[in-house]
Amino acid sequence: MKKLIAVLTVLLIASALVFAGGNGESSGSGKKVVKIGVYEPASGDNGAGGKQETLGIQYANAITPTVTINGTEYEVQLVIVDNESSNDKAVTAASELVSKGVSLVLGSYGSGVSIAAADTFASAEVPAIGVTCTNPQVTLGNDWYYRICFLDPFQGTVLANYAKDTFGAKKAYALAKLGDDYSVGLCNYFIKAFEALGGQVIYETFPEGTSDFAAYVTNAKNGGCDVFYSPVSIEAAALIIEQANTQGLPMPILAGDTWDSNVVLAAAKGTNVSISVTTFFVEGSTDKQITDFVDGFKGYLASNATALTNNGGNDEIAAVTAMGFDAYYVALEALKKAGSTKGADIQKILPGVTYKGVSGDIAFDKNGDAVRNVAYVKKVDNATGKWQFVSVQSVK
Amino acid sequence: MGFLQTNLPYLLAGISTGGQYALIAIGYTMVYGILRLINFAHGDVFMCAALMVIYSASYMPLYISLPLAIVATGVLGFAIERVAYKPLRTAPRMSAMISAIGMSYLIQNLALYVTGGLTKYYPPVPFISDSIEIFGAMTKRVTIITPFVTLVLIVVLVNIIKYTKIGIAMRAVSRDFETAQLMGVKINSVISATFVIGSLLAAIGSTLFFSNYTGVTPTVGGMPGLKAFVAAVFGGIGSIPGAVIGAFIIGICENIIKGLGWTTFSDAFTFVLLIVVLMFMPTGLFGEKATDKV
Amino acid sequence: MNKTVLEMNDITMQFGGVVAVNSLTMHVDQGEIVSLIGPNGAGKTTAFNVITGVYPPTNGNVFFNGNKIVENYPHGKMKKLYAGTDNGKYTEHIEPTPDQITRLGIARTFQNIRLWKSQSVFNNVLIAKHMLRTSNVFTATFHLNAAEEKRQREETAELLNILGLYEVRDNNCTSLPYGLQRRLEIARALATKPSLLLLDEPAAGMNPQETIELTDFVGKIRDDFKLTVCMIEHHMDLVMNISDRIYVLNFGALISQGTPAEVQSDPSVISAYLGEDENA
Amino acid sequence: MDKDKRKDLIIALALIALLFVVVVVLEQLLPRTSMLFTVLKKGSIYALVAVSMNLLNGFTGLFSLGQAGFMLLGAYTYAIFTIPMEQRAVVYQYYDGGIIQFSVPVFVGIVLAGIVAAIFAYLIGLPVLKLKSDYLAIATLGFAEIIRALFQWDKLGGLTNGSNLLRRFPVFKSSIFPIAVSAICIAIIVLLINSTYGRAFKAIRDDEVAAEAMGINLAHHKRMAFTISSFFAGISGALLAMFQTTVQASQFKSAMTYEILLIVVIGGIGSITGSCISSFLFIACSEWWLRFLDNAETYIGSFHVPLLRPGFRKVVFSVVIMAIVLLYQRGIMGDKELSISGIRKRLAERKKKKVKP
Repeated sequence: MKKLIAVLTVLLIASALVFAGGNGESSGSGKKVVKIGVYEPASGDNGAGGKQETLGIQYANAITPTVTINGTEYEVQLVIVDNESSNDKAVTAASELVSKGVSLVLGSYGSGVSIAAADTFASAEVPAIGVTCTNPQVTLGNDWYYRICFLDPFQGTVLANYAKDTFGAKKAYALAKLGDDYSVGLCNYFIKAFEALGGQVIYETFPEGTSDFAAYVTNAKNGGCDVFYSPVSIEAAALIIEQANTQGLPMPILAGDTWDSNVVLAAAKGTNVSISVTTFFVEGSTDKQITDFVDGFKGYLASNATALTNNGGNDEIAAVTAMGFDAYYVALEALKKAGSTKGADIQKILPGVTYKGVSGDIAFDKNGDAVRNVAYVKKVDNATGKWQFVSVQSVK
Repeated sequence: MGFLQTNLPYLLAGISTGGQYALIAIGYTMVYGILRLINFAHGDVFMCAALMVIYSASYMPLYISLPLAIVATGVLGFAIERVAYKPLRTAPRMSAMISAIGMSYLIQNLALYVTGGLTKYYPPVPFISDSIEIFGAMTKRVTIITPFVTLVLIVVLVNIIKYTKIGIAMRAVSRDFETAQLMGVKINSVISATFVIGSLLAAIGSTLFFSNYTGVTPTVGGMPGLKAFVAAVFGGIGSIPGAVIGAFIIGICENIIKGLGWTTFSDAFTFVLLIVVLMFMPTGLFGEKATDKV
Repeated sequence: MNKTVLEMNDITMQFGGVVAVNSLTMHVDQGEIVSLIGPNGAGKTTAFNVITGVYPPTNGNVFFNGNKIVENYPHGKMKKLYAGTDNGKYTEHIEPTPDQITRLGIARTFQNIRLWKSQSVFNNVLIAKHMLRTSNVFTATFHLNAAEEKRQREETAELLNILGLYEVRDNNCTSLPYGLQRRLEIARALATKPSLLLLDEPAAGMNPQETIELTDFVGKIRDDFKLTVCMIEHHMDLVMNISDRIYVLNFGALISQGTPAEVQSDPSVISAYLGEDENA
Repeated sequence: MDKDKRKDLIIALALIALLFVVVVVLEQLLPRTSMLFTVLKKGSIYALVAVSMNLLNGFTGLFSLGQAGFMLLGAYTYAIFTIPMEQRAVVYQYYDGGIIQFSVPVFVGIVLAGIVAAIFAYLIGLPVLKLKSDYLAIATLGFAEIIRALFQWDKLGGLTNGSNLLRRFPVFKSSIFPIAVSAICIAIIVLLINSTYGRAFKAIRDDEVAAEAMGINLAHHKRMAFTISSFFAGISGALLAMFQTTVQASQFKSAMTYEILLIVVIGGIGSITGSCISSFLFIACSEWWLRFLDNAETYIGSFHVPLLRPGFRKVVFSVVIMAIVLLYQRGIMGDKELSISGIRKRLAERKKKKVKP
């Protein structure tokens, strides 16, 4: 019996090796293949957001599956790997991508995993384009990491201004998740900006795995705060909204780009919780490029059940999906411009790549960050469970 | 705002989480009492119970799916024992514990696979999920109900253990495994019963817990499970009243700590409390003093 | 008269309300073989455990070679429960750990054999020599103590040779027959170079032949290693053959003492053992 | 017999040297990015921490679940003290460059990592090691959690960077480095286990009461084992930091300890070679060999393989683990060691069998 099991195990492992080896070869169609790594969380705290971002990339890949580099048509193959939203899985997930021979990498949703993997990409000379990782540390001092989104100091300041101007807030409650670079960073910049505006902040953190937010909401109430600022992952967001609704939180909730998600909409629908977020993309535009994207993507969801599930079960478009969509085209631009599939060549020309995407114009500055100076503010319509566009904000 | 209105929410949240921890902790402590095994998979059984409610509730009304899920959880507990622990009855204790850790891994990963890594949301249970106001503090009705449900269940359980045949057998087995076996106690059915009871209580605890905190992820059982286990150790592992008291103490303290603004330490504090207690009472509050016969 | 090696005064040991040993006073002189007998549960092993520091007595003290090594008086929870009289003679808490006692030169064996089961016969004895080491963990790890290691190995081999265990030195200790396991326990105790050896039922579970061998063996090691021996035993022929003096315990209390002949004729001993098989 | 031993030792050393040569050659031949090297790096780091845990759980019989905490201490110590001066302002951006204003060389950092972990272990051991079996386990687990929370506390931010990542410290490129450091550390542990102290640890494991009665100071030896084990856990933490290029307290969860415990048990409690083998297998399975199971678009010919989608790898992996735990209760190696003399004996037996049909 034991021997049989042992033999089976060995066979399994051996077959795994064969598979693993056979995976990296070119596709059956005979076309040349260029691989783009998709480095996104599919599970863990940021799983929902990561999946929506991946969807954008997959949709873009579905409508533009080839790219012409130096006159040769290449088939674009996405290599998707799950970084599990966890900084300690980040390195092996990144190594996995690198070992599959990707030309460049897109992602990740969540700044922590991006920072954690940055050196792995750099040392393997694979350029990475961050899609929605907003923490400054992602690109700072790393020549191989670029990004197409705005940064936290900007976003934090926008939110601080918004809290002050729109809600007349004097005291804010800021809540971050321990060990999460995204929320801790965003809180930090918010606090700096808000205090510069003469406000006061109560800053608290919750440990990973928290599902009981009752005490935090109570703390905000008891502290006499005017806004509840909590740019955390959407898993926590849903629980915070639930708890805020239960306790009748008497102040608006403010959050960053992560909260631009249908999970938040679903949680807030039918409640009295006021929620405003800053984000990259607004659906309601009449621009042809944007309406094409919106309609096309909704059609894509309708025809693809898995995609619909990954989008959270409805066809509300998250900003991260639009960003993922844009990121894919930026990657194609880079490939075309470089005229090569080698990472080092792509990295050389990346600073000069520009693209007009559905989320606006994309160009890189000397740090490798996107040149963006506007953010959209959206608000939840509690009755319909849809986003309401509020304003375009920028910082002078 | 009055003092009561300010601080009542913490106390309420504390008592209610305490009650939920208690229901999980009983499973830990009963299994430990009988098998001397830390059933690491228990927290995941708690999570599974919630997932079963979520999935079944989309096919059938809640008044069917809830009891069904609770029963199914009992069956799950039974199955886990048969698959993962029974074959290791004579193996060293460490093996059984590793098996428990492996089982916990398996359940979490299965849940990850099934849910696709996305958070699932617990359906609102009518009546107990509603918001109510007491002394000016807003909370869900479940918060108020939990301690009472917990106490009722514990009274029932204690009576089962005291007076029914299976209960007496359980006590016999936990006092002396070998002798009970020699005296004709059907060890396997006693152990199965223990797992089923523990899982049923965890399922009820999960209903109460997730009605309050609705997000269910594959790892959501981890922290409550660990804390319930700490509660069981705190109260003296093997002792049911100990586990319950320990759970309430931990639930309340944890929320007070959060209320004081020491949120970074809300989880760690549980362990500080545990270690302090163990320093002075090495076998917990009500644990039996183990003396090594020389 | 020979010098007194071990002296127990007024030793009482209570576990909660249960009095395991009640006001036991006894002494063992240099070179003697003294036996401690009594029915099961009389408190004999408990007396050993008090001497070796396994638990502190509730009351009383123990002297070894004239030095006080254990002393305690009723305090804490025990103060209320204490059954005997607290005459105020004992005022110190001296509660050594078993290893400290062993370092003083008192070694013991166990009633239920407690060898290190995963280890070879040789290692069982060698490990017992660990406490005599002068090397620290650093020098030991990096073999800077080779001379000491070599010496101890030689000593171990010699000891095994004397006790007739050398042939089986590489066997796992659990593979030995029962009698040899008992003997190995004694060898292990001797490895710590004791001056007082406490044997807890060395003949338990042995057949008559083995018991007779043991009788000679105990006498031999006493002479060879210049030991004083204190022994708990149920085999009466063994006890009567080799003991210089005997103490008889029943329900924790001393009921008789003296030479084998004196004890044998003591009516209280006979009544304590009444109904019990002498050879049990 | 002594001659044989020496011969075996030489063969073993030669094999290890050969292994290094093979790795060096492979590094030249294969692309540097191959998963093989990732597995070798991480596997060797886990081998070290698994062996250090085995020293406690397997050889001293102390059931401790604090390993992740000591790795955390090692990783942080290494990171905090080796981040180059010019990078500190960037890393400690919220804390004005941090309070430590110097940096030490890599090797000093690694040793320091071990020392800090050992000091903490010594202090924690004073109260905790009196506890028995499961109580000890849960108390050490608790301490690991407390340490984790402490390192995330923003009041200590000047030192630990709060809950944020530490990075930009020197890291290794070649997989030779972690393998070599681990090999040296494991060799030291092997020497320790074979010394008189190692034998005393085993005596404590086999029978605490007898060990104490034979003059072995329990408290002292347990503390020693605990401290030494943590020292090496700290070093492996430093290596892990170098492997990951970043450090963050939230990585060192109790799940990590469970993982290490699984490796120890799968390898065999009380077997050093078992721990080493199983850590490489474990890492390779979880990170490399089973990855294909996550690929939903897998076809064999034109047959779309069902069930495969992200997450399936982990399900299969945990089933494999359960199968090993249930069917090989004593692990791959039991408490035996893979040794040259053992293999020689086996071969000799086989020859004998062949001679006498």
